[in-house]
Amino acid sequence: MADIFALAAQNLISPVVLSFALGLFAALVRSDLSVPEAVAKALSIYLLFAIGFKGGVSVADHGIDAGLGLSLLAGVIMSALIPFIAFGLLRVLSSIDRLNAAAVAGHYGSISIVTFVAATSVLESQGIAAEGYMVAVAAAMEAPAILSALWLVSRGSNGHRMDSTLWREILLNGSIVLLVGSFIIGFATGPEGMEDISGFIVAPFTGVLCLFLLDMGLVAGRGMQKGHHVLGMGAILFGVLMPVTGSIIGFGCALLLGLSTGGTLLLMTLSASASYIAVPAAMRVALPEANPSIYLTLSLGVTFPFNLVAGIPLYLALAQAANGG
Amino acid sequence: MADIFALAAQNLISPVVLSFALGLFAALVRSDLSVPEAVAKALSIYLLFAIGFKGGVSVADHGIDAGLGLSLLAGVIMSALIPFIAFGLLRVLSSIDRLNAAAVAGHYGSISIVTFVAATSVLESQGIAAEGYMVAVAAAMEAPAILSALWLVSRGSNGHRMDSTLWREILLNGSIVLLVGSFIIGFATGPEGMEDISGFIVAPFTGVLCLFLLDMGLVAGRGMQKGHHVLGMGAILFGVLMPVTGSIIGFGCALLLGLSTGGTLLLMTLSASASYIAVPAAMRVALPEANPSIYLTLSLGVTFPFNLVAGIPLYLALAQAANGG
Amino acid sequence: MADIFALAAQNLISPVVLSFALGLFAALVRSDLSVPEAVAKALSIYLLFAIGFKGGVSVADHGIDAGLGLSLLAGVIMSALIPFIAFGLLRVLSSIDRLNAAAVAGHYGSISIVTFVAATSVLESQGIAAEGYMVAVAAAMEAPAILSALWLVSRGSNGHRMDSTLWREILLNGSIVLLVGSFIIGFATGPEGMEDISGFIVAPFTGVLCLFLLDMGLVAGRGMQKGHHVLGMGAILFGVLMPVTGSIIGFGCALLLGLSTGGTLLLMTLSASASYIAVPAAMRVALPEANPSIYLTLSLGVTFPFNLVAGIPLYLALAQAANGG
Amino acid sequence: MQTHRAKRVEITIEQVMQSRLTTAIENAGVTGYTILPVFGGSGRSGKWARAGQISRAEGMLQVVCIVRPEKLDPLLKAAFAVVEKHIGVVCVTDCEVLRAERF
Amino acid sequence: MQTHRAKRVEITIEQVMQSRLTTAIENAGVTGYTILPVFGGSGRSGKWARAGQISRAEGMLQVVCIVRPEKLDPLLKAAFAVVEKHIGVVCVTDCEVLRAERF
Amino acid sequence: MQTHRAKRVEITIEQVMQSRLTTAIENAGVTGYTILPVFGGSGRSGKWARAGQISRAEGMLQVVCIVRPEKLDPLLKAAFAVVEKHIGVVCVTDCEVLRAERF
Ligand SMILES: Nc1ncnc2c1ncn2[C@@H]1O[C@H](COP(=O)(O)O)[C@@H](O)[C@H]1O
Ligand SMILES: Nc1ncnc2c1ncn2[C@@H]1O[C@H](COP(=O)(O)O)[C@@H](O)[C@H]1O
Ligand SMILES: Nc1ncnc2c1ncn2[C@@H]1O[C@H](COP(=O)(O)O)[C@@H](O)[C@H]1O
Ligand code: NA
Ligand code: NA
Ligand code: NA
Repeated sequence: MADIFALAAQNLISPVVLSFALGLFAALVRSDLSVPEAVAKALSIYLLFAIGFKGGVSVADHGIDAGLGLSLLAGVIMSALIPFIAFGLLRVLSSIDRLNAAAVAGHYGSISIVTFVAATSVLESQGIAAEGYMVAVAAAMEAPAILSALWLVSRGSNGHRMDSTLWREILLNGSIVLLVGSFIIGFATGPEGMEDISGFIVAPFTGVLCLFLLDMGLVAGRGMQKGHHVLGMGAILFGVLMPVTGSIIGFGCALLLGLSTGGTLLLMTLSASASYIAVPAAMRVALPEANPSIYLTLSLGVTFPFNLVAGIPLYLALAQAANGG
Repeated sequence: MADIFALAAQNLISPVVLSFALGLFAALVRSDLSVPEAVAKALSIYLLFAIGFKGGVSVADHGIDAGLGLSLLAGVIMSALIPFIAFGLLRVLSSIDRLNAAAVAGHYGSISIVTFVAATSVLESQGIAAEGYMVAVAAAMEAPAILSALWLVSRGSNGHRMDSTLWREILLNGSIVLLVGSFIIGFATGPEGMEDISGFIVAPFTGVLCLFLLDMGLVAGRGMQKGHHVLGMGAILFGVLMPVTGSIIGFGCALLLGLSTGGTLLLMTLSASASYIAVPAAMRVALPEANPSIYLTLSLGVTFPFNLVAGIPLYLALAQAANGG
Repeated sequence: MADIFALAAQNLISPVVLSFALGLFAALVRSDLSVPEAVAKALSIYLLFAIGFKGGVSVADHGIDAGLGLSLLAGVIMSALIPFIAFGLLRVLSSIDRLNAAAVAGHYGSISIVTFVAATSVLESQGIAAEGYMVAVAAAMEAPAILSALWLVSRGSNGHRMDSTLWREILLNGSIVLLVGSFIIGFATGPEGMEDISGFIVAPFTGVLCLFLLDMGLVAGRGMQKGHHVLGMGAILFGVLMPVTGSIIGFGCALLLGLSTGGTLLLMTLSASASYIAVPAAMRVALPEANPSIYLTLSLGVTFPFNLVAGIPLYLALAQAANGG
Repeated sequence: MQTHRAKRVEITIEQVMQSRLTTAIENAGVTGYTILPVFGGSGRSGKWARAGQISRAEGMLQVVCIVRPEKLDPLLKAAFAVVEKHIGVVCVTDCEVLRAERF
Repeated sequence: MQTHRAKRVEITIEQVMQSRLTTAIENAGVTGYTILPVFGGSGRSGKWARAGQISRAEGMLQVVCIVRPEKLDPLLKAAFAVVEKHIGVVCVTDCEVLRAERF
Repeated sequence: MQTHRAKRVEITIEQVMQSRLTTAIENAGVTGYTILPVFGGSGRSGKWARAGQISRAEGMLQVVCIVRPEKLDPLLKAAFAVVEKHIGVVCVTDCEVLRAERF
C-alpha cells in the first residue's frame, strides 16, 4: 500500500504529469497559452510513429508467438463488450438519455493512445518490459466499440447509421494506419532500423510527450470549463468508476493470456482508457444528435486525467502484485 | 580590449548569430523563405519550456537562497523604472510624439526572452554558470513596464486605459505562464526530471535556437523594410544607446545583488533587451493610436540585432571584468 | 549483380523507404492520414538546413579545391541541357503536346532535393564519404532548366514569359536561399559549429527524413490518383527512362570531374531527379496553360518513387563499379 | 466590365461532414466550390476554437459555391439534406461574376 | 427552398481585439458568429502577412455574423464601439438563410 | 448606423499569383484588401486540398477588396488581366460599409 502511494507520488512529480497539470492550470485561469493545431497534430504523428515503430522492433526482437493473435482477439472482444457495461453503469449512475449514454459508452470501449503512451513511459522509467505487440492490440481496440454504441442506439429502431463511407473512415483513420504502419515498419527493419532512427524516436520521446500533454491539459481544461455544467455528479462518478471497471476486465484478460507485468499494465490501461479522437469523429457523423460536450468532457476532462494521475500507478501496483513483481 | 573583439568575433561566427543573419539577408532580398506561423510558435514554446525547465532544475540543484527574492524585486523595479529613462532619452534624441514615445518606452522596460536565451547559450558555450532563477526574474520583468508606459501616456489626462481583462491578459499571457510553469516543473522534478527529458531539451537546443533566429531574422528584416522610413537617425541612435544604458543599470543591480558572472550577464541582457511579444500586444489594445511600426521596428529591427551581435559580448566582457573573470 | 539486388533489398527495407511506402499506401486506400502543411514545411526547412550545414562543414573540413568550381559549372550545364533530351524523349514516347512537354522537360533538368537527401542518407548508412560541396551543386542546378523549358516553348513564337519578378522569385526562392545560406554557415563555423548543433541536425536526421517521406508518399499517392488518367503508358515509361538517362549523363560528368564514389552517386542522383517544388511554381506563373497534373504526377508520382526505390541503389552500384569500390 | 448574375452560397459545417457535403453538391450538378478554414465560432451548440481542440471531431469549415441562379435550388436541397441534422449555417447572397462560362 | 432575409456582417479586426469584439456582439444579443483566419492584408496602416510576424500583436481575423435584419443596428453599434479606435473594416451584405429559427 | 454603399470583390486565385494580383490592384488605385487562406476546392481544373500538397505551386487563396462603386471597374479590369490565363474566380457583391472615408 505504501508502495502504491510512493509510486503515485513519483508518478505525480514526473515532467510528463506536471506538464499536463500546467496545461490544465493555464486553461482554467484562461491564459492565452495555446499550441497551434498543426503542431498538436505533428506531436501526435510523432508519438504514433514512435510508439508503433518501437512495438514493431520489439516484436522483431522477441519473435511472434501465439500471444499476439490471442491478445488481438481479446482486445477486439473487450472493445465490443465494454460499451454495454459502460452503458448500463452510466444509465444507473446518471440521468443521461439513451442516445447520449450510447455515445459515451462507445468512447469507453475504444482506447486513448496517449494514455497508452503515458503508461509505456512509466514502464520505461521503471525498467519494466512489455510485449511489443500491445501496440497492435491498441489499434485493434479502436473500432469495435463504435459498432456496439450504434447497436445500442438503434436497438428496436430502424437506424441505418453506418454507411460504407463511415466504415472506411473508421477503419482507415489516420491514427490506425500510422500506428499499424509504423509497427510493421519497425517489425520489418528490426533493431537495425531502430539504430537508424533512435536519435529521433527514443532520445527526445519523453520530452515530446511532455509538450503533447501540455496541450492535452489545455484542451482538457477548456473542455471542463465548457462542459462541466452538462455533467452531474453521477456522470462524473461514472468517469472515475468506469476506467477502474475497465481496468479490472483488462486485468482478467491479461491473466488469462499470461501477459508479463508490463503487458498486463498496458492491457489494463487500454481497457480503462476512453477514446477522444476516433470515436468522437465517428459519433459526429453517425449520431449528430448526441451532445459532444458530454462525451468529450467525460473522456478528456474526467477519465483521461484520472488515468494519467491515479489510474496508471494503481493498475501498475495491481499488475505487479499479480505477477509477483 | 582584444579579448572583447575576439569574443565578439567568436560570437559572430556562431551558427546562432549567422542563422539570424541569413534570415535578415533573405528578408532584405525579398526571398519567399518563410517559417509558418504555427512552426514559429512551436519553436518559441519549445524554447520557453526548455529554458524554464533548465532554470528550475538548476535552482533545485543549488537550493533557493535570498538572492532569488531580491533579484525578483530588483527585476520588477528595473522594469518599472527603465521606461522613464527610455522615454526621456527618446524625446531628447528624436521628434517622436509623447504617445508613441511612451509606447516605445514600455518595450524597453520589459524584456526579450530570445535575447535572454541567446545570452544563456553564449554562457553555455563558454562554460560559465549562472543563477538558475534568472529565468524567474525574466518573467517578473515582463509586465511592470507596461504600467509605466500607460502612466506616461495618461499623466495629466483622464486615461483609463487598463481594464481588468487586459490585466489578466498581460499577467497570464502564454509566455509567462509557460516560462514560470516549466520553471516550477523543473524545480519540482529536479535532476531526475532532467534526465528524463534532456534528450529533448538539451541536445537539440542550440539547433532549434538557430531555426528560431532564422525566423527572427526574417521578421526583423521585413520589419526594417516596412518600418525604416518611420524612424529617423535619432530614433535609430536610441535603439543602440538604450540597450547599453539598460545594461549598465542591470550591471549596477547585479553588483548590488552580488550575482555571479553568468547571472550578471543575464541581468544586463534582460535590462538591455526590448519586448517584441507581450508589450506590443498590450499596446495594440491599450494604445491603439500608437504606431506599431515605430515600436516593432525599434525593438526587433534595431535593438534585437544590436544585442545579439554586439551587445551580449560587450556585456559579458564587462561582467567578466567586474567579477575578475 | 547479386550485390545490386542485395543493396536494393537492403534499401527497400529501410525505415526511410518504408515510410514513403506507408504514405503511398495510406493515400491509395484514401485514409485521412495527413501531415499539416505547416509541418511539412517545417520538415523541409529542417532538411534543407541540416543538409546545407553538413555540406558546408565538410568543405570547411577538407578545404576548397578546383573540384567545387568545375562541379558547379558541370551542374549548371547539365541542368540547362537535360531539358532538351527530356523534351525529345517525351515527344517520341508520348503524344503530350509541345507546351506540356516543355514544362515537363524543365522539371527533369532541375533537381529534387529530397531525392538528394535520401541518397546522402544511403551513403551515410554505408559509410561512404562524398564531396561536401555537392550541396552547392544541387542549388546551382535548380534554376537553369527553367530557362531551357521556356526557350523550348517560345522558340519561334514571340513569348516573353520571363519577367524580372519571376527571375527574382526563382533565384531567391526559399529553398535555394536556405540551402546555400546554411552551406555558408556550415563552412564559416566549421566542425566547432557542428559540435554546437549536431544534437539537432545529425542525431534525429534520419527519423525526420522518415516523417518527411511519409508525407511525400501521401502527396505522391494523392497525385497518382488524381493524375493517372492524364498519363499514358508512354509518359509513364518516360518517367522511368528519363531518370536513368539523366543518371548516365551525371555519371559521365562525374568521371570527367574525377569525383569520389559518393560524389558520383550524388551527381547521378541530381541529374536523375526531377523538381517538384521550384519548377512547378515557376511553371504556374510562366506557363499557366500547361497542365500541372501532368508534370506533378510524372515528377512526384513516377520518377520520385522510382529513384527512391530502384534508382539510387542502381546508381550506387554503377558508381562503385566505376570507382573500383 | 461585363458581369453576370449568380448566387454565392456559403455553408458553414463541421469538418467531419466535408466529404459528404461536397459529394452531395457535386451530385446536384455543382462542380466548383472553395473551402475556407474556420478559426472558431459560436452558435446554439456553444463556442469553439481551433487552437483548443485536439479532436478532429470539432472543427468547422466553410464551403463557398458560386452558381448560376437556376442551379441554386438543387444546390440548397442537396446541402440541406446533409446539414439538416448537423450544426451549421447556410447563407445565400446575390453576386456578379466575370467569365460566366465557368459556372 | 424556403429562405429568409437576413444580414451578413463581416468584421475584419486585429486578433488582440477578438474577445473584446465577440463579447460586445454577444452583449448586443447576437449569439452566432464564425471566425475566419486571415493570411495578410493591406490598408491605411500598411501591409502585413501572417508568415512575416512573430508577434501576436499583428495578426488579423474576420468575424462573420449572420443576423435578422432587426438585429443589424444593435450589432453595428456594438461592433463600431470596439472597432472605432482600431484598424479594421465592417461590411454588411444582404443575404438569405435556411432555417431562420436559428438567428 | 449610417452606412455607405460599396462593392465587395472576392478573387480566388493561385498562391503563386498573389503578389502579381495585389500589385495590379494597387496600381488600379485600390489600397485596401484582405487575404484569406483557402483549404481546398474544386473547379474545372480538378480538386485540390492544402493538406495533400507539398508543392508551393498548388495552393490557392482569396483576396477580398471592398471598394467604392466607382472604383469597381478599374479593379475588375486589373484583376481580370492577371486572372485571365490562370484558374480562379472573381465574384462581386453589393455591400454597405461603416466609415466610408476609408475606402
Ligand atoms: N448567426 C451566425 N452567424 C455566423 N455563423 C454562425 C451563426 N450561427 C452559427 N454559426 C456558425 O455555425 C456553427 C454552429 O452553429 P450552431 O449550429 O448554432 O451551433 C457556429 O460555431 C458558427 O461557426
Ligand atoms: N478596402 C478594403 N477591403 C478589404 N479589406 C480591407 C480594406 N481596407 C482595409 N482592409 C483590411 O483591414 C486591415 C486594416 O486596414 P486599415 O485600418 O486600413 O489599416 C487591412 O490590413 C486589411 O486586412
Ligand atoms: N463555382 C465556384 N464556386 C466557388 N469556387 C470556385 C468555383 N469554381 C472554381 N472555384 C475555385 O477556383 C479554383 C480554380 O477553379 P478552376 O479554374 O475552375 O479550376 C477551384 O479550386 C475553387 O477553389
Ligand atoms: Na477502453
Ligand atoms: Na529591458
Ligand atoms: Na535532374
